[in-house]
Amino acid sequence: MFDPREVVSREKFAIMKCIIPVVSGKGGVGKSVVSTALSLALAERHKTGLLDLDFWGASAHILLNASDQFPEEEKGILPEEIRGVKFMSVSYYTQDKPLPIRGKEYSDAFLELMAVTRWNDIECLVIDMPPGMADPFLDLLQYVKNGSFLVITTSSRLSSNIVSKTLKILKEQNLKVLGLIENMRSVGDDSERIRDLANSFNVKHLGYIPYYHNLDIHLGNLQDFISTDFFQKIKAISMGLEI
Amino acid sequence: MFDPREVVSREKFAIMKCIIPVVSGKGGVGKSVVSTALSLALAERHKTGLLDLDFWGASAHILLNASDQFPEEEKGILPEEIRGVKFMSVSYYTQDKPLPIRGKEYSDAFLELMAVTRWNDIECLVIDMPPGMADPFLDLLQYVKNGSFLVITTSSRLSSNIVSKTLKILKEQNLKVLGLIENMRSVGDDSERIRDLANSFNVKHLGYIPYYHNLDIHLGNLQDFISTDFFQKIKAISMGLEI
Amino acid sequence: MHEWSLAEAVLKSSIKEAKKRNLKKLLEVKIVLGELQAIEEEIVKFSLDSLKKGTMAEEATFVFINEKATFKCRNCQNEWTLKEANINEESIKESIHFVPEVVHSFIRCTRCGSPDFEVVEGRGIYIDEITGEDL
Amino acid sequence: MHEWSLAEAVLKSSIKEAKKRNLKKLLEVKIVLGELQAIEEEIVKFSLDSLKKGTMAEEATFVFINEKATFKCRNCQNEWTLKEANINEESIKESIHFVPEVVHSFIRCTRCGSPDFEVVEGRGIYIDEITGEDL
Ligand SMILES: Nc1ncnc2c1ncn2[C@@H]1O[C@H](COP(=O)(O)OP(=O)(O)O)[C@@H](O)[C@H]1O
Ligand SMILES: Nc1ncnc2c1ncn2[C@@H]1O[C@H](COP(=O)(O)OP(=O)(O)O)[C@@H](O)[C@H]1O
Ligand SMILES: [Mg+2]
Ligand SMILES: [Mg+2]
Ligand SMILES: [Mg+2]
Ligand SMILES: [Mg+2]
Ligand code: NI
Ligand code: NI
Ligand SMILES: [Zn+2]
Ligand SMILES: [Zn+2]
Repeated sequence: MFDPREVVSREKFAIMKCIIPVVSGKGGVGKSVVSTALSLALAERHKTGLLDLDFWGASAHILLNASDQFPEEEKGILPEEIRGVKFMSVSYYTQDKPLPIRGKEYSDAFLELMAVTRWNDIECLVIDMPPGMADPFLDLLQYVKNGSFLVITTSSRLSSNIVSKTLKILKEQNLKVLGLIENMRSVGDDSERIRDLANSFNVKHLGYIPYYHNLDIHLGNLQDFISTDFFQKIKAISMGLEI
Repeated sequence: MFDPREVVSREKFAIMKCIIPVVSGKGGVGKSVVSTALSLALAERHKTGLLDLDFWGASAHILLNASDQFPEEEKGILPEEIRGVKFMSVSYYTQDKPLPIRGKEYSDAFLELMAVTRWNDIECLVIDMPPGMADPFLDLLQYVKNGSFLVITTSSRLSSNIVSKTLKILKEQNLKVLGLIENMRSVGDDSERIRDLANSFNVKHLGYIPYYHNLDIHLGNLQDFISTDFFQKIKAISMGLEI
Repeated sequence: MHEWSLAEAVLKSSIKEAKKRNLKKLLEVKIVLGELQAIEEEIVKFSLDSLKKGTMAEEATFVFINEKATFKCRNCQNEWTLKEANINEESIKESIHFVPEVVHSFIRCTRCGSPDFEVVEGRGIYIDEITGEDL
Repeated sequence: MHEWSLAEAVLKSSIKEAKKRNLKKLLEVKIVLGELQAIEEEIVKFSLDSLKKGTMAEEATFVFINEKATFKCRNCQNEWTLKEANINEESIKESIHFVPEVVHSFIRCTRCGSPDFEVVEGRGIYIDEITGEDL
């Protein structure tokens, strides 16, 4: 008795040249806005995919204004292409209803999506992760051995404390870390905390992004999102990523 | 073959007069700062406990400046008492290291903590929940039948979309909802979104809390935290709660 | 027609398992189809028969076993069947066909209304056993 | 001495189960103690003997079964024992004694280093069976 989806899922990830899981451990630090902006920025230069693995708090479909139709089927499922980004999310199938599922069920849904999605020739897959260090994070470590992790934090010690735990696991598991983005920085925030955190794990501090009071009103309309300073910041950071 | 911890855990919750799970679904909206402030405010009038059930992103121990010693043992475990709040968190036992555990393991740790913690005569238990709708949320629904839920959101549609899913489940399960707190509001945020959300689920909008640029620098020192406007806002809201 | 990708998964993983067992040829693959996912047996069969060409499964027969879906509530222990769940809307059936776990977005325990239930049997596709020749 | 609360849990749940089975008296409770949690059998026994007075378990004997702890890696399938895990520091043992799951904060798969492992057996305390009289 065995599960046919495991082998193909593992293989699909293994052959990808560039996988960027956007992680933190902490919630609400900007993983979804960063990963969505990053995939849009990368898509200007590479064939790019975006996979939303936050099944309980799916957000990227809102930012991308994704269709409410099922993605096309053709020997599998073809991700919807939005402004050059091939996008897959469980939100296509929940009809925007709550998805109260336990970790074991998450793992099953994750394998299912991976087994049937045809990413075809994408060069770079950005993965938007949920917070925490439960089944989604552990499944990622098990199925994606070749990720280049992008770690998001805010300047707050409530975030850095948790992010340091994520960095500890990534480093201990010898995974590649592209660096740390310090998001939602305010004037007056401790300017050393996150730099020290990055240094202590020997990862790059990739830059600060200010707290933009009006970012939220630009979300939901893609053209609007791309015209924000936030997007330009992420685009600039994306240029320097070692991918 | 059966688990001795289930019966006693269920019973411990069942006999409590007032249980306030602080939930959202969305991460980073302020569940931990709100629940910690709320427990401190309630402790001025009632015997209050605070239980941090975010095992992956434990935060309340930082806000409360909890001890790094094990809580006292006496026919069970006695929560540490901090400024009148009886506090329990898994952080006492992880030595601030990462806790990479799956949902099934979360449930086991949750039952273990509940079975051995002696809350004694507390009148009100505030529960700080992790984001998501996975094992922690489903365990809460299974073990706590008498909760009065406090729901936290920001003004952003990225938050309201997820919070509406949480409200949907709470309402559908006929659970008591104290109301919705709109946290981190900025000038310019859509002033109707959260009010409409509250109305559509027939729950109270309990108030706005502004985005305080300097809140984070006041965290970690309890006296400092209590002197913030943020704390005063939560205290004011706590006065009006129907508990 | 997303069944094709599941057929690919079945073939790849069966061949991998066969190699692990030092088999030289695959003769039979027993595939369980869970009622919840409602996979079209004919399409999987057709896909497998065309995918197997030129592989060690070229002569293999694919046997299908249908498994009824049952649910069990973690809140009240009630058990019920897919039929009793009474899912009628086509778009919901289609959603579950793609990702069976989204059933938690659409149905509740038939006794207590809890969303916290388990799919005990009949979730989706898996391989029950493979047989082959080792020479 | 947090064992007392676990003893309370054992007694309460055994009595509840006995009532469910319409027993009038509890005669024996078989308790499994998992090695990982390192619960003091003597303390649990002592607590149970003092807690049982005046309950339907007054005449019950408490039998203890010790279960060795074993781990299995979800990443590489490696299995190992608590002894092989080699946990020496007292404060770590103590932490695990209170919440066995925090073992994931302190040990890794002995082969591949993964934190993603299961405690297959010997986690903690549970009740194997109860026997009693129905009159
Ligand atoms: N630099 C920023 N300035 C202002 N708001 C931001 C910034 N980055 C993120 N946000 C807002 O913070 C909230 C959380 O972001 P989100 O991407 O959903 O985080 P996560 O995916 O980590 O939970 C959203 O409302 C988002 O619009
Ligand atoms: N009203 C507010 N103004 C400014 N910052 C806030 C406010 N409320 C919360 N924060 C900050 O937002 C971050 C997330 O809060 P936290 O309580 O950890 O959220 P959660 O528990 O929901 O993940 C923390 O850094 C916290 O200090
Ligand atoms: Mg997100
Ligand atoms: Mg804002
Ligand atoms: Mg929190
Ligand atoms: Mg700040
Ligand atoms: Ni199909
Ligand atoms: Ni003890
Ligand atoms: Zn039920
Ligand atoms: Zn291993």
